[in-house]
Amino acid sequence: MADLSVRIGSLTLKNPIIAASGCFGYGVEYAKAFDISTLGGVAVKGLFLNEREGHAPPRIVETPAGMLNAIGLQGIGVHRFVAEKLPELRALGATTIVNVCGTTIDEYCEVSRVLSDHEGVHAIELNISCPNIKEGGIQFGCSLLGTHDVVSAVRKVTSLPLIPKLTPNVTDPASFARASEEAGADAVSLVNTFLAMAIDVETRQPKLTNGMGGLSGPAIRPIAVRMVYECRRAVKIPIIGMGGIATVEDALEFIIAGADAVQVGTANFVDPFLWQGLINGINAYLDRHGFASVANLVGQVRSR
Amino acid sequence: MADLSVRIGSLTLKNPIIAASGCFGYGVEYAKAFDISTLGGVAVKGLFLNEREGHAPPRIVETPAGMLNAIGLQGIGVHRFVAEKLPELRALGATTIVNVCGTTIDEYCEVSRVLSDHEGVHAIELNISCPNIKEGGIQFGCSLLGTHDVVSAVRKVTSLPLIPKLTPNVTDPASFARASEEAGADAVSLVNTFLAMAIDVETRQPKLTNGMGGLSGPAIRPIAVRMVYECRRAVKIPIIGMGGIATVEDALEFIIAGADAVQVGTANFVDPFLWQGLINGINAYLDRHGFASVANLVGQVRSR
Amino acid sequence: MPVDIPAVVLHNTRLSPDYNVIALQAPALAALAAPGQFVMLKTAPGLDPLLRRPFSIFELLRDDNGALRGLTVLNKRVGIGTGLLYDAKPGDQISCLGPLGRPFVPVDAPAQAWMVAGGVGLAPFVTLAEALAARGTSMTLFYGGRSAADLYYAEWFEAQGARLVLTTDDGSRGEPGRVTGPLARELAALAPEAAVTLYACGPTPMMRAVADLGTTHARTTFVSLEPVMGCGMGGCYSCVVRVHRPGGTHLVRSCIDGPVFDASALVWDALAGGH
Amino acid sequence: MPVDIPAVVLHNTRLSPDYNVIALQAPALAALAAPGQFVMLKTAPGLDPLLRRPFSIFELLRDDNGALRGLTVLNKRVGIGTGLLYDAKPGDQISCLGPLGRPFVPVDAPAQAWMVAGGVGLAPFVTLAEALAARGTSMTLFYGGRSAADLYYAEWFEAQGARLVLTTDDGSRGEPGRVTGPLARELAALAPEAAVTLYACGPTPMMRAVADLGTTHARTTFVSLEPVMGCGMGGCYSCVVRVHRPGGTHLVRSCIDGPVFDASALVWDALAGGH
Ligand SMILES: Cc1cc2nc3c(=O)[nH]c(=O)nc-3n(C[C@H](O)[C@H](O)[C@H](O)COP(=O)(O)OP(=O)(O)OC[C@H]3O[C@@H](n4cnc5c(N)ncnc54)[C@H](O)[C@@H]3O)c2cc1C
Ligand SMILES: Cc1cc2nc3c(=O)[nH]c(=O)nc-3n(C[C@H](O)[C@H](O)[C@H](O)COP(=O)(O)OP(=O)(O)OC[C@H]3O[C@@H](n4cnc5c(N)ncnc54)[C@H](O)[C@@H]3O)c2cc1C
Ligand SMILES: Cc1cc2nc3c(=O)[nH]c(=O)nc-3n(C[C@H](O)[C@H](O)[C@H](O)COP(=O)(O)O)c2cc1C
Ligand SMILES: Cc1cc2nc3c(=O)[nH]c(=O)nc-3n(C[C@H](O)[C@H](O)[C@H](O)COP(=O)(O)O)c2cc1C
Ligand code: FES
Ligand code: FES
Repeated sequence: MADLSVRIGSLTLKNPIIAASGCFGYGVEYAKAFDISTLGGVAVKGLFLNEREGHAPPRIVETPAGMLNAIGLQGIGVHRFVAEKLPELRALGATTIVNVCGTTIDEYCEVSRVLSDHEGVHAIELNISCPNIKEGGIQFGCSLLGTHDVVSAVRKVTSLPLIPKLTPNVTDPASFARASEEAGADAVSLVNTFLAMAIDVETRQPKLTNGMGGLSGPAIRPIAVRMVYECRRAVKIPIIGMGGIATVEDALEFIIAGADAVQVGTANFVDPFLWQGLINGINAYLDRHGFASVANLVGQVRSR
Repeated sequence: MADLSVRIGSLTLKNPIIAASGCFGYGVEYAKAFDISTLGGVAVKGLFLNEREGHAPPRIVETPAGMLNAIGLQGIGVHRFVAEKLPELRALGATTIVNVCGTTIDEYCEVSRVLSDHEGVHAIELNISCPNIKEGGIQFGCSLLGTHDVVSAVRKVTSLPLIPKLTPNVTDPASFARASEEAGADAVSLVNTFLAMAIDVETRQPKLTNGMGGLSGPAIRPIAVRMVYECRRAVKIPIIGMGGIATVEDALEFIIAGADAVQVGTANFVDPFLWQGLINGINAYLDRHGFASVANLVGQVRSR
Repeated sequence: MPVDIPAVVLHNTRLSPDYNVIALQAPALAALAAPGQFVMLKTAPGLDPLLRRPFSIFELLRDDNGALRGLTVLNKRVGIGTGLLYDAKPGDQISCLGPLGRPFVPVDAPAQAWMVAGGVGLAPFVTLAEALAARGTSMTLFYGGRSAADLYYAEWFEAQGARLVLTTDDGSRGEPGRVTGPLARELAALAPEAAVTLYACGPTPMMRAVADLGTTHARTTFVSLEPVMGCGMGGCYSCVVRVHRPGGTHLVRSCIDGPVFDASALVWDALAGGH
Repeated sequence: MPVDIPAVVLHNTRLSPDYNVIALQAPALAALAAPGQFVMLKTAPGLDPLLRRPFSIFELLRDDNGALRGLTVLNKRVGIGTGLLYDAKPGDQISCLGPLGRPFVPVDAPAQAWMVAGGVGLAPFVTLAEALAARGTSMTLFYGGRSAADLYYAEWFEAQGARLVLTTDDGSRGEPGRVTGPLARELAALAPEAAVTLYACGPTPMMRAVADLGTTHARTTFVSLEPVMGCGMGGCYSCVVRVHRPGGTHLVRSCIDGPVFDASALVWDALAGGH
């Protein structure tokens, strides 16, 4: 039995397997299916200060080995979250990572401040990378300065582990990891979805009401692995890798490329019971290959 | 029978279906399978001034709905090409588009000059976007200045239709299309492959000898369609779209998004006989939807 | 408490060039099922297609001793996944996740249950009819199809004690025209005090017409919606529909707050677009 | 002139937990096939897996009147695609592209043909043996496997008039040890003027050992390589192997310049890595 724990700033995760934001509701929805306290973490749906409707359906469309989504960050807002969902998450023993959104730096700070005042929030994942909303998000995530500014501003208002979530829609994600590290982030997570588009050739309209959407799923895995590999060489802080993970091998690929922990999103839609198998499989691999801890495997890619 | 012809600078293609560079050898290899003069164009394997070995195998690995390649631009060099392959391509009646590579601006110019002196070369596709080689290519393709410099330099030495091929590994491909247009390009083609990586978790080595490779195939199509859509709004010159096209619907999706013509690469590996079906299918669609010419369909995406 | 079962295909019965019934061995899942719930099926192993597809639980299968063996799905081929289910062979394995969603609430006598089905919308009514029959609630099935050949399983409902009101577009069986025609007449003819609850499933325009009739005639109407669903578990927010709430409307997830809704709670104009 | 045929699976014969022979209906393709050529099979419809897989043409199938019906493939399950072929059912359709690649050139009497096969490397030798038998060339099959049960089709070659020299790792049939043992002895025992051409297919180390023996004993040796192939048509440059040329070496595509190579032309050190 290898040591599966992962340290992220002041937080210690049971294991490196985290449910990805927007793919696991508010966590509570899955509690009837299995014990979500067994997960390394639960990243809940992105939250703004106030309730938000998101985009009109259709919001998803399937693509080769992937899917596009343009949910538009529908959410109940941070105040209803702490009142209605957080107590249940605490009762369930979940390691709760809250995905924080904003249209302005002030909103990011305000949401983070509210969360910091409540028991049961274990970390903040700063969503500066949602490709599906006009204002906010990506506008910070695609500018090094914007990234630095929003991360350092939020850093000032919270002592919770702070994890900026990076977009893959840039030339050099590693530079954004570096900017986040310099701004005081405890870790970075990547990748968010790839800005993409699907058109119905019969109607000649986009298949999504929003026009564009974010590509996720196995299709993007090789690009995401490359980006995690590049970031590992650019920063010392922990990296939470994701993008198309569906199997134990997929998760190991990210860890070997440089991820300290991983998130699983789209694959949870296909198999909401995959979690225990991932955790057991990583443990079995570590034992088989003689690693005392998952930490020892991080970034252990060997050149050919 | 709709008008399928496509104008690219001084060149007129029979139809919008082009074999993508590096996925169709030097064209002659497929002449034994079908009449390659029926294609809108044949983009041959990337050529440097001199012969080039490329990377050690394994050079490809399959990924979900796609593949990684790190061929490393193995090629016979422009001089052997014009001596050994071009005469055969002419005899076959192929519309030959030569994919030009270089490690310096001078090399791009020299290769283009050699090609301009020979009958049977119909256009130059300037490969400034190969992710698999250290020197050259991408170093120009990821810098707006570099793109502008190499395109305007080659523009001075050739009157052949000049088509810079753009990389998707940048934040804003449309700005590179604009830089190309300003530098005198007759058209742009996109996307080249996405820089990506696959790791064998048992050996912990990259699956490709080169370490990283370029992702192609259906997996990337939604991202490529988005980029073509963005470029269509940024430039007036023709756009040649590609990335995961395997069916008539896929090709139409790119044309509706804004591509004047399309290229097919990876899908040719799966079905080297797909060409006539694509051409007929586009024609049938145009007739069914009452378009007199494929040109009328370009960019006709309707907002929802 | 949903379960995920690698269900073996017991048999695949073709009803027409686009309809089939596929039987899945899934006792543990069947044991949990309530009327009108659905399952998420992985229509093929591997990544093509990637996502599961939602299907109403059609029949519950029992062995000779009455023990639950599994369930069937009434499948209409409209694309990739439903095409794969149409071609499924006995022995194939299809992962089956469920039961999912809010079930129908069967009414009790003296209230009557009027079920209104269009095409594949018949699917959720077999389990409802069994529940109604069990409680002795008198029931009617208003059932419309293109032609006589499309009115599958009508006899089964009759055998359960349901009164049949059939319509076909071509008049080859029952009354010619839409199923909403006779429904409108019978509702108008009802004594005001006659307690009737409407249950509808089918194309969105048809469900909307039934909902409007329910409003006009002040009868509670439940509809079972069929939006695109990415996960079926409340994880993705792809399946939202607009419902009224005090002071306005909001979007709720039809996989967990539905697929069965009180028609009067829905903002029908917002549904027009989706499936 | 390759063709692409949506071939129907006629039957699938399991030889062991990892070997099977799959018969494909493809008369037009079979009619074009030469000894040692290969086909590219789409092991499943759809995108998973995306690429075709290369397989030697094993047997040519004829009907009772001797007319060509198709071909078989000797499949060894090593991953996804070969796993799908192992599970293929009669009636399934598998796109079959070919024939592809440079064939074996059968030698004529008085020269003898010595075929050296390891494991699934037996595949290209059935068509070669038929060609040799047709021209009356005397032939020997050196055939090695893990144990007796792995020496598939040995009797078939015997029936064609081939002399069998069998070896097994566990000694359960023929001589214990590697097939290169007896091969080395017989080559050493040959009269200098005895014309013998070697044909080898199997694991790379085995082919290399045969090639070395060929060099030592000055006998021409042809090998059939099995690198990873993306297209099989010369389009992708994924399948390159290093060969000697005047003044140095270069990389050639084994799908069109091979898979059969004169062993003396190959730079064996460069092959060690790949398959
Ligand atoms: C709760 C619920 C219960 C359902 N019960 C049944 C049932 O019992 N029997 C049955 O045959 N179908 C049922 N459906 C509809 C079924 O899920 C879809 O027809 C199916 O997902 C289409 O998948 P596909 O791969 O064949 O189509 P795709 O290839 O994915 O798409 C083909 C076409 O079908 C459309 N489509 C995609 N999803 C849906 C959808 N959810 N509804 C309608 N059209 C869609 C697409 O927009 C596209 O135009 C149900 C849906 C829901 C939400
Ligand atoms: C000209 C030629 C003829 C061949 N003839 C036969 C034959 O008659 N019978 C037969 O069983 N096989 C034959 N092979 C090998 C066969 O093509 C591979 O075993 C097959 O492609 C593996 O596909 P997969 O999806 O099962 O493996 P994957 O799931 O793609 O990979 C699984 C493992 O197999 C390895 N692998 C991938 N490609 C090859 C390859 N080309 N050779 C060996 N290992 C590989 C991978 O590296 C990986 O380790 C031939 C190959 C060539 C080039
Ligand atoms: C339907 C859907 C909704 C998502 N919502 C969010 C979100 O609210 N916040 C966020 O940071 N990422 C969101 N994502 C991105 C995922 O968290 C993850 O970064 C991405 O999907 C890649 O991982 P995957 O391939 O495992 O899904 C969403 C993804 C999907 C598919
Ligand atoms: C094996 C392989 C080799 C390639 N070689 C080249 C090349 O030499 N020059 C070039 O510009 N693009 C090259 N490409 C990129 C393709 O031309 C094309 O841009 C990309 O594959 C996306 O299209 P697809 O998804 O249809 O393959 C290559 C792609 C593959 C798969
Ligand atoms: S289908 Fe995912 S939330 Fe309803
Ligand atoms: S397999 Fe593509 S060139 Fe040989």
